[in-house]
Amino acid sequence: MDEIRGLVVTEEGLVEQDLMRDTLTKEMWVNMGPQHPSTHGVLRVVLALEGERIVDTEIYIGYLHRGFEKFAESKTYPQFLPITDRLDYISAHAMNYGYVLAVEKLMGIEVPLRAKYIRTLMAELTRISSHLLWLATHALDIGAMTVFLYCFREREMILDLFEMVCGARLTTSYFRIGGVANDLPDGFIEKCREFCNIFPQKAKDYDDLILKNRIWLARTINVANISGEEGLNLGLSGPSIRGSGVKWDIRVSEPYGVYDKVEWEMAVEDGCDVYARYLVRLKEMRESCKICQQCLDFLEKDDSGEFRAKVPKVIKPPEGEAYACVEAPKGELGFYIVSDGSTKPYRLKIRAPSFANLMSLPKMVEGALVADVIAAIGSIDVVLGEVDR
Amino acid sequence: MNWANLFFDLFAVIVVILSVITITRRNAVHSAIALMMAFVGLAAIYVILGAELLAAIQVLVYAGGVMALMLFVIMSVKSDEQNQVKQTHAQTLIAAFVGVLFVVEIGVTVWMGFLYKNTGALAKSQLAAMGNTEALGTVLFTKFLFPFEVASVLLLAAMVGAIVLAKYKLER
Amino acid sequence: MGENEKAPKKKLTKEEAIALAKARKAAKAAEAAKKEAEEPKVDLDSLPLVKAIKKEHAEAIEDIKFANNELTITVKKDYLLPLCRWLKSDPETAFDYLSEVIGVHYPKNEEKPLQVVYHLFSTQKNHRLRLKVNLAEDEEVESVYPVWRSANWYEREAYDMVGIKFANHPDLRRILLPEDWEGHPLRKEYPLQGPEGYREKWLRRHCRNTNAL
Amino acid sequence: MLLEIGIALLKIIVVFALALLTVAYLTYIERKVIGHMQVRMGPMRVGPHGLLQPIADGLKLFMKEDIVPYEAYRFTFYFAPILTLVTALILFAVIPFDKHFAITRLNIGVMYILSIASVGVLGILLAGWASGSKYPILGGLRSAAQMLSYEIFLGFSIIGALMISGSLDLVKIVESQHVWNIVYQPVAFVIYIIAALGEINRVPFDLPEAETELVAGFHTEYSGMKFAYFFLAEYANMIIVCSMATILFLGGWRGPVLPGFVWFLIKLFALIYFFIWVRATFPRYRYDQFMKIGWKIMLPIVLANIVVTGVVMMMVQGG
Repeated sequence: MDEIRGLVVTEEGLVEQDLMRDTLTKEMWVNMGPQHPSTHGVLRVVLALEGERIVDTEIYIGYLHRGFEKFAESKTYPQFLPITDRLDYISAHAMNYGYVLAVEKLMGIEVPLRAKYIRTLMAELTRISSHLLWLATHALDIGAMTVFLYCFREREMILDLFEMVCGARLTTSYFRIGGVANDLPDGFIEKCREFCNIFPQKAKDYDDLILKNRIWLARTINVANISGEEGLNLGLSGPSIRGSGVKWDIRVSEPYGVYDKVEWEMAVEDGCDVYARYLVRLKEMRESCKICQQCLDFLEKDDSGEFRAKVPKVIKPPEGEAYACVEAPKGELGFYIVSDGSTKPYRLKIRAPSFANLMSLPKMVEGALVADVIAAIGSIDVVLGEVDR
Repeated sequence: MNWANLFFDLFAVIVVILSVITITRRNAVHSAIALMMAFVGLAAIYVILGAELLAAIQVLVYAGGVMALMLFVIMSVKSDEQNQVKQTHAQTLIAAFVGVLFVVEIGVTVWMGFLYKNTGALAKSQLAAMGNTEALGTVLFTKFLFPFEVASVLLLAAMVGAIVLAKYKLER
Repeated sequence: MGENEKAPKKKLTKEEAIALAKARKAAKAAEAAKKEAEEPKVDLDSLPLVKAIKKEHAEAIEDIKFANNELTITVKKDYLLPLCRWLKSDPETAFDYLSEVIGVHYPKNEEKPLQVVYHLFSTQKNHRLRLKVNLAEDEEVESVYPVWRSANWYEREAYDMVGIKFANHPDLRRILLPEDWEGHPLRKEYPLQGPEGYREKWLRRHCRNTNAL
Repeated sequence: MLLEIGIALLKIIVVFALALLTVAYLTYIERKVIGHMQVRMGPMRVGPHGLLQPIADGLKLFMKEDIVPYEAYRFTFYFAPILTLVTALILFAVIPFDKHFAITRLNIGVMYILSIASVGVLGILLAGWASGSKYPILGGLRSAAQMLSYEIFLGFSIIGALMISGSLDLVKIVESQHVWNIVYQPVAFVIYIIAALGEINRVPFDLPEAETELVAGFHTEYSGMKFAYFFLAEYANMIIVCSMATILFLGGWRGPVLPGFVWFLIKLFALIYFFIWVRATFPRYRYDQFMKIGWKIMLPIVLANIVVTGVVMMMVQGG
């Protein structure tokens, strides 16, 4: 049945015609962002809606473009380090880590073991704090307000630890080429251990609030689906792709730091939906906490090692190119550096995980509702500082 | 007595003015607002006449439900067209016919009222004893049960029809 | 490398300084040469990846390099797309992930100043590969979008920043910069703070409140 | 005659003044309660323990610039918040806080509340439309669908209680409750609370103003006093639905020892506390899920409840 025939009053009088002939519905275009409470910064998603169902999505980025890559070409290698903090500003250590690894690879510097442990510890603390912020905002997006403040309570503890180490809480710049800026201060290990002991209990609070909450399940299960294959094809990496059953974690596949020396488990879920990505990140936080404990064990036992390698005063890598990547909280963070033998990089390219992850958003929200877009953006955890660079 | 009469006249005038506004405004939403206020004024008249239940239902069904649906439709129409409701005169004949019919109907009712004084289903004394709502309920479920059920079936049919139409559009 | 730090702090005359710098440069060159000689030459053909590629797509290879534990293959422009298709589909290489596409500008190479770098990764085999394509200024390289969807934005960025044109890209627009931006900022000749007067021009065109200028 | 009018006026003034004050302080209570649930203090700056915060908020809203968007339909844009607030406030007219303390006593009090509340929806709908912006339109459409459908369940859920009490008069309903209606009508009470959450747009059903999806829903474009009207109306509605629950299911002012209105307030604020608690606990439902819950789960339950109540009543009264 294609049409409903019926009598219609027209200018020629009563005429029998298809009643549905003139009921054309047009989709409505809605700008979500760049100023929207839950696009996490200046992301702009343009949605074509039919009712509340999405028929088309287009993503516009670049509102936070600060030209870091061009900037790098006019800064010396150590000078560029603080700039990397501003990429993913909520996980600065991880950003530093990727950069120093690339420079060290280019120069062939071997980092002392103690420095590696400190770096790993910091990177994992950063991962916890980043995931905490993610959980907080993601839950807030879906409407669970209390989780937000609980997460911030624990994140505050981590930021206090960062402050102890280097004086800064957000843009830390604690790493140096060849090691870290200074050794851990007195009392840090005790305080950090205290956090690691408390954290699993606190994480249970979040579970109590949302893990089995029916509304949470209804909002996340089977929402924003993406299969592993599609995800890889679209450049998805990190926890987001592990939520689609792909066993790929750079900490395992190309271990750096001391990830091959500590015991932990890769978090993988098969759900392919928002809930699976949520579970992956929750597990990752717990695993990170485990890694931190082991790093602390080592650092406590042996406090004699160097915290920085012998590095020339002027960093002048030989001509060549190098690509180093780390598993940042959002996914594969890579730095590709081309050196022409001078003190400044000839070309530096940042492979930002959020930039690549964002590409799968249109695929995820195909045919979904407006509310699902929010859940999807939250579940891939974008940070616009990193997307736009 | 005079207070009630005064207010009756006042509300009657207001309702008439609002009704005129309703059909003369070009902006559909403004018409809708005027219509809604006319409904509320009508409810006030009912209250003055001592038919509180009718007044409440008037507001609930017309000013609340029907108006919300009307606004819903107006809002769903494309934004630049919703202001200008297209005026065609294709329905003049039908409209005139319906209008005449309506006038005749009301005239007959009023005339009957003058002719037979007590046209209500219940005598005034009965009403006073039971209270408005209860009296209406009693009459509806005893004397007028059959018409009541017929009306229900009619509404049910309309509802089924609406669902069929909506479903049809969804499937297409 | 330690001698740099211990260099005497007395003032040098200009000639002396030039001579010292020359001597240092020579020493460094010699050192580099020595290092190169010392470095164990990796037998490229022994690498399984190289073997596989040479077997299937020998004609595509322009150059192979192995440095910093990374394999780099320079590919002839026209062979890129078939090679990528094969790299993804072959079970032995299985490069299912495109990490990034980078545009690099080498104005010194006058013939082919533009270079596109592809970083591939295989989640199954756990290996990485870098492909390079050199381009002349007016040349276009085939987009790898049909192979990896993620190339969409990567290539847009390379176009935006360096001005590399990709043939058959579904949607080659600027991505980070506004659509009416002029020039490609990551080219070497593009000044760090933008061309002279460009900022004012652009703001005048886009800002209502010109007092901000 | 004059005395009567005077008393009526006095009652109106007292009730509305108290209602507005309660509404204002409700925002304070909500912020404090939620704050303490979320391991923080809530407002602390203005006055001792932030007690003057609502007044400061009111002043701020009063002095804020009154923005009318360029695309807005001016008349409707002004009309909508007033309609919303007025309909919310005139509901207080029939609420009996004590046996003899209500502005007026209607013999169809329940119908009055339902009907006026249904007009309140129009304010939100019009606000969404008049803003001339897309998010408010989406919010307005959502709220229209939501409030219309949830009004139905709200209405049905109280029918059981009305059948037992045998009256539409709020005073009579309370007087008939020698045992609280909640004992006879537990299912209806639960449905009523859920429907009320939907009706007044509170978490987990705050879809029309879901701030993370639709920015602020229907009142995105509103600022200053016009925003304050919506804000006040929302909290006034919260008090109304809680008072209705108190009257219909919890025995109104009935209770031992303490005077009636104290009992009424205790019950009222216990319910309000529950509403606030819900807000701190739950995430938000998605729109389609929410409608599904209403039409596919709550409606059948509530209809079954009416049938069961009727059958049981017939059996008890012996036909």
